[in-house]
Amino acid sequence: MVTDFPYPRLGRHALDLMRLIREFESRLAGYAAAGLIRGSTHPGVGMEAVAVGVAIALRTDDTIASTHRGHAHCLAKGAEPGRLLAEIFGRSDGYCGGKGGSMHAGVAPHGILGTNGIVGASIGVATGAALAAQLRGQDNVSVAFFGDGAINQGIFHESLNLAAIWSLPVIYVCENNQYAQSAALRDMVANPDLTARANAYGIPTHAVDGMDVAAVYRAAASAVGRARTGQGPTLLVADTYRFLGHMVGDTEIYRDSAEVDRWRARDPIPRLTAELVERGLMGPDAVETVERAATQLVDQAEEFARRSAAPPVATAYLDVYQPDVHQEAR
Amino acid sequence: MVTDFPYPRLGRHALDLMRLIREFESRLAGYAAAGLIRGSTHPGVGMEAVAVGVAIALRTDDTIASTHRGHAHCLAKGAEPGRLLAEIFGRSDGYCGGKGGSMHAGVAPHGILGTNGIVGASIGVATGAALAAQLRGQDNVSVAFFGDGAINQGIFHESLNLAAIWSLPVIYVCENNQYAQSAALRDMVANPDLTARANAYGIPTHAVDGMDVAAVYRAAASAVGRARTGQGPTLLVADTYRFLGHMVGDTEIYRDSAEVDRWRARDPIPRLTAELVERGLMGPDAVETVERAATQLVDQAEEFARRSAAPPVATAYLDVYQPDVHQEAR
Amino acid sequence: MTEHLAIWRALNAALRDALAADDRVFVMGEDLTKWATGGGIYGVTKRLADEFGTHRIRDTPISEEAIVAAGVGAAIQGCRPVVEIMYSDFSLLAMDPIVNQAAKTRYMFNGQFQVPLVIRSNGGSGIGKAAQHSQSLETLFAHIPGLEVVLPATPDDAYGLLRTAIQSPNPTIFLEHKALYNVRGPVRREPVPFGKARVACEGSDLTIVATQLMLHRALAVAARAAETGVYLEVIDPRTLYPLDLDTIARSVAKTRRLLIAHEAPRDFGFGAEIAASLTEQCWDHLDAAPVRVAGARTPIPYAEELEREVIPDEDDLVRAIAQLVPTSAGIRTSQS
Amino acid sequence: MTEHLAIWRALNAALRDALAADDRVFVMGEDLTKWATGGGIYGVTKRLADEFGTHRIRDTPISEEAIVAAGVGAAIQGCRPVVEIMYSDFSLLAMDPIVNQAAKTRYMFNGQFQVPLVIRSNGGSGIGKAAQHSQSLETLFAHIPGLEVVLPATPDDAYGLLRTAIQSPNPTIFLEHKALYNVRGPVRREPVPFGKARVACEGSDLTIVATQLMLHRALAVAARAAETGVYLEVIDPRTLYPLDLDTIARSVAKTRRLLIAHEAPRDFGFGAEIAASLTEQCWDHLDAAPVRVAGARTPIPYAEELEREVIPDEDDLVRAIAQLVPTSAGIRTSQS
Ligand SMILES: Cc1ncc(C[n+]2csc(CCOP(=O)(O)OP(=O)(O)O)c2C)c(N)n1
Ligand SMILES: Cc1ncc(C[n+]2csc(CCOP(=O)(O)OP(=O)(O)O)c2C)c(N)n1
Ligand SMILES: [Mg+2]
Ligand SMILES: [Mg+2]
Repeated sequence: MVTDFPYPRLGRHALDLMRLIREFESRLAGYAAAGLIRGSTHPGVGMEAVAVGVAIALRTDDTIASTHRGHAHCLAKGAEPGRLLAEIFGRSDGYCGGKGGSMHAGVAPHGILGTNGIVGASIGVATGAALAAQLRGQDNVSVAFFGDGAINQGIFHESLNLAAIWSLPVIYVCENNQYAQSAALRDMVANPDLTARANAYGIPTHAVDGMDVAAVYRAAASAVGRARTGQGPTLLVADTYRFLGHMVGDTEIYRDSAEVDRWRARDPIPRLTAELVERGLMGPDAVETVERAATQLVDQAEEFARRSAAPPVATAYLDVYQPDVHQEAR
Repeated sequence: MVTDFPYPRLGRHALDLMRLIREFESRLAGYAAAGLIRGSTHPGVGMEAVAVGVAIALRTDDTIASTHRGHAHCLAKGAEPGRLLAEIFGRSDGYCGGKGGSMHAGVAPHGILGTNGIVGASIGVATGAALAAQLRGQDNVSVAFFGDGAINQGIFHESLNLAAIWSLPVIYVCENNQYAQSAALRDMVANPDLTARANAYGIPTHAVDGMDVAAVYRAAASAVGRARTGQGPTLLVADTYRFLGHMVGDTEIYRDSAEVDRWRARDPIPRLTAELVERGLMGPDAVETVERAATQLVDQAEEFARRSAAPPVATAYLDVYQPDVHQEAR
Repeated sequence: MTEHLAIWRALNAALRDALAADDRVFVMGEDLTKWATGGGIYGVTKRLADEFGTHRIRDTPISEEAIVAAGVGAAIQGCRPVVEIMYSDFSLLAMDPIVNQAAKTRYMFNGQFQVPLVIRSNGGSGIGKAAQHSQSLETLFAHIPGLEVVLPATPDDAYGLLRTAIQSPNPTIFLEHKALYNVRGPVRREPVPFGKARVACEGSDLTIVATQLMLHRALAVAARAAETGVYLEVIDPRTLYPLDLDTIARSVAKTRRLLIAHEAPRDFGFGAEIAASLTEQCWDHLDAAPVRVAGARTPIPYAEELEREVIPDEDDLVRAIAQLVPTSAGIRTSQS
Repeated sequence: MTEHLAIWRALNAALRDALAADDRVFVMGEDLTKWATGGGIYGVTKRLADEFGTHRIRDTPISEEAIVAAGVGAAIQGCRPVVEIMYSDFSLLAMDPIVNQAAKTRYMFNGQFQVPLVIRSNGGSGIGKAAQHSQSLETLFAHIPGLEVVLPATPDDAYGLLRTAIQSPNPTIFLEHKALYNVRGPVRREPVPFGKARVACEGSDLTIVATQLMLHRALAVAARAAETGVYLEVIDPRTLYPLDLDTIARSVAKTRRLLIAHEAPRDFGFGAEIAASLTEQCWDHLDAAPVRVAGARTPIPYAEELEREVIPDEDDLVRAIAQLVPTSAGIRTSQS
């Protein structure tokens, strides 16, 4: 177990990333209202510490497989806000040329194997990416992000077992935000201790405070260390919360605002800020600098995304197959 | 937990059933060689105590969902050997008119919801049968039989979680015969204690000696009692062994004969016999009576099955839908 | 007086009436009782839990395979489960219980068991849900012996076909269309039989067979065509299996031309079955080869411009009609 | 001298050659190394573990969904996985990774990732494996944009198409036929391109398009027909996607008649696509409607008499041919 968070080296970086994500995600409802976003959009406001705590423990060539609620993972792993937002807007400068959107955004050079519209699917894909690393003798590791809802999918079970018997370099990161859409975790499992599931497979596991980026980082770095040195998979269960609805438009009738407030009081951003200030790594005035930087980055991203052209319709027929000749074969 | 096996009431019955199953299953290779059986046939020789120990804890209106290795479950639950064998021979007097065969034999009046060709599928079907009992306010219980191979299927995971949160009256009986086809359990799981999987879902569980029909019965009766009184599901893991190959034709290159011999020394039939003799519930001479009765029953079954006619070809088109009018609609 | 309802509400009414009529009926699926709509992703189960309790309107974990498998087991044991799969794309996670269990149980066991299971879900594109929430998978199910496949396009059919599906002793795949939930129309509250196509618009110049979104587009085009003296007969098969080929054949005998429109990819799609069957049955009546207008061989892309491109629109229909009926050149395209 | 091999052995050779040629290739599936055949349920991986190690020939738990999903992830990350699914019926457990992930990954991410995954399995009936081990599911896959679908029928094609599948950058569903593994024939050890049909027998009176078991039956009938002066042209498309319609169209232009034979249920089966496409392309050349001879709309029953009944045999082909080619009345049936 990595014993402490390297505040001097990573603290400010983590804060900047969390603030960027917060700003980015907070604007999505407005963009949707303005007609800039179609379909479903799932913001991760409140959950920034999990994405960031894990991502900063990774190298660029380590991979992540993400979920429907994946913007934070992408940004933390190095995606440019502008190109990500352009994808969410369905524009030609989006990472996927507008074909994927929020639920299918991938960034190959940053090892972002994609957000995913199928709850649980990230778990299987990440397991396979870890298998590739093992087979090819590479020391990069693979991360699967998924929610507390996804743990009840068969793929969770099958994949963790596979990773266990093959000692695959994969870290399973369960973002337990207490709800799967409208379903409270307490109603959907009889044993709310999700780490018990890892024991079933003989996989090491840690429960971690998902509102504390330092705690997440420590657990992740330790799991990454194990994976990188051939010691196999780990399941991390990060307790967290989404401050907003499940998706843009959710009226949240399944939970009361007192509960939301209790969790908001544990907001990971002020917590890290206070820690950095206390440690003298940041002046109190820098708080505003951090916020301004985030605002500016997302302003720029928005401008970039808004200006980006609609994708040419001919691209709709490309990249179904490679080469695109099969289209002609028919 | 039921404290003891009711030897006087059930001992001889259990022995008769186990002997019947042993005789029935032992003949299948011969029938296959004689061209009487097509496709795959999976005998359960050695595993009789699990089928019988569970079945005698059940009522007729309790249901079982079984596997590819399911003849023993069917016979223990009350199927007539003749009609079951006729099904395995693909004859018109078979329980399914020859349409199902060994892997798809069901007997509605005895609550036998069918053997199944999909590893793991019994688990899901049995969970649904339990849900029906709960919804309809009936006190019958449902049993899923499945192997150590099936526990790595997603349906195991999803179903046990569902049964746990809904407190369904279902008993999950894992027949851990140490192998899934050629795959040794030790290679396919990192934690060989399969009961740990129940803890993940908050389901009570018992490991039981599957070569001891009394032990199986006690565990099953206790689980049935819980299920029948609304206390929810149980996972039983019965350690057992198949004395023969995975299916007729298996050359068993994946295990050595010393291992087989070690398990054969734990044969559940002599064990129960000795127990009954020791308790004065059976004379030593009755051993032969039991054997003869089994031989005779299977002789009769064979005669019945051999004499049964091939199914009329017109039946191939029936019972795809009810009424069969859809066939005409096209 | 006949009620006018949106499709989602007609479905809601059908569920309510079925739940009230038969206590073996129950509903299960994800987010049925506490979601923002008041009932399921598109509101179809709204308020049903208030009336029938969470015992019969059951919120499930995200476990599509187990939910459908539990539906199969419950159906075998005498219940009439209605399982909601949030998007039909997720039914791919439940193909074993659907195809290997539900569809085959009656047959394998020679009629000893029946599986009166309904799987309700939605397919179709058009609202930016992208590749994993927009597929039209009906052909997959129609190809499987043992399954019934229903594609309602109007409120009255939504109500009537759902009642029939719940009464059916066979497993039924009931695929709503996500872009049509708010289409309003009269609802008679009568069961609609399976295997009877509906002639949605009579005409003499061309037979168009179309389902769901394509039906509505075809009807719009037919209305404009009539202005120019071209009369299109538009037929909604309503159920892909059982499939009412006779009604289509009768129409083709009259019009001598056939066009099939669907949203699923054309390749190996259900339009091929209709074209092939009708060609066999109506060879001597056809003046031209049946034409299919259908989805491109692509996943559904996210961006609006791209999504529109890969799904047939009214102009695609007009062009195909022009190819089959030379006198139809005057039909206005949607832009004009 | 060209080798003569059984199909299973040709596949084994293709795997061996692919493993030797490219160290990104690996194989995984259930019972690949320790089963009685020496390699997989029908022996296809025999001895490969001795040569390439259990690192590259991997026995997996019974977890079809995770195995295929792991194949997808490994393919994205630069491996060339060949996943064996013991029977194609079990691929229904892996439809999410196949359809929602593998087939769509390249497209959704705009070409950033590719999924050079091969899923090998077997379909078909004929040996008493009953309803859950005998399905012919190729049409399901052919309907999904993004997938390639291969149906080898001869040892040479088995070898050559498998080499091509492993080299393909796209996800490929490679469906062997369980009743043909022991069919022997010459093997050139050359890749066979996708999308090129093979004219297995030239003729002038009727075009028969047939795959796998039906191909062999059609060839047997064609041989007998030739004795009576009726010449059947038999075409094996070999890949359903990409589908070589041109070769079929050229043949139909010559024969003016088309029969399609497959083992999968006729309803909504791939024969409908071939019939519909060819009718469109060859309307002016066809003297009769294309006819399909295919499986009944039933699950596959266990008993021999029943299983034979629901799958087309040579006599069914002879009868259909007689319908299309009146001069063919003299072809012997298999009994005569
Ligand atoms: C297979 C599948 N089932 C259902 C859905 C619909 N759905 C999308 S997100 C979601 C809730 C997921 O909950 P969780 O895994 O806890 O992630 P969270 O949204 O809380 O981040 C559901 C039910 C889906 N996308 N895929
Ligand atoms: C979904 C599925 N995958 C694979 C198979 C092939 N298969 C049949 S039995 C078997 C082994 C099952 O092992 P286990 O569950 O332990 O039962 P046992 O045979 O030991 O009784 C396998 C792999 C199958 N029938 N279904
Ligand atoms: Mg959650
Ligand atoms: Mg076993």
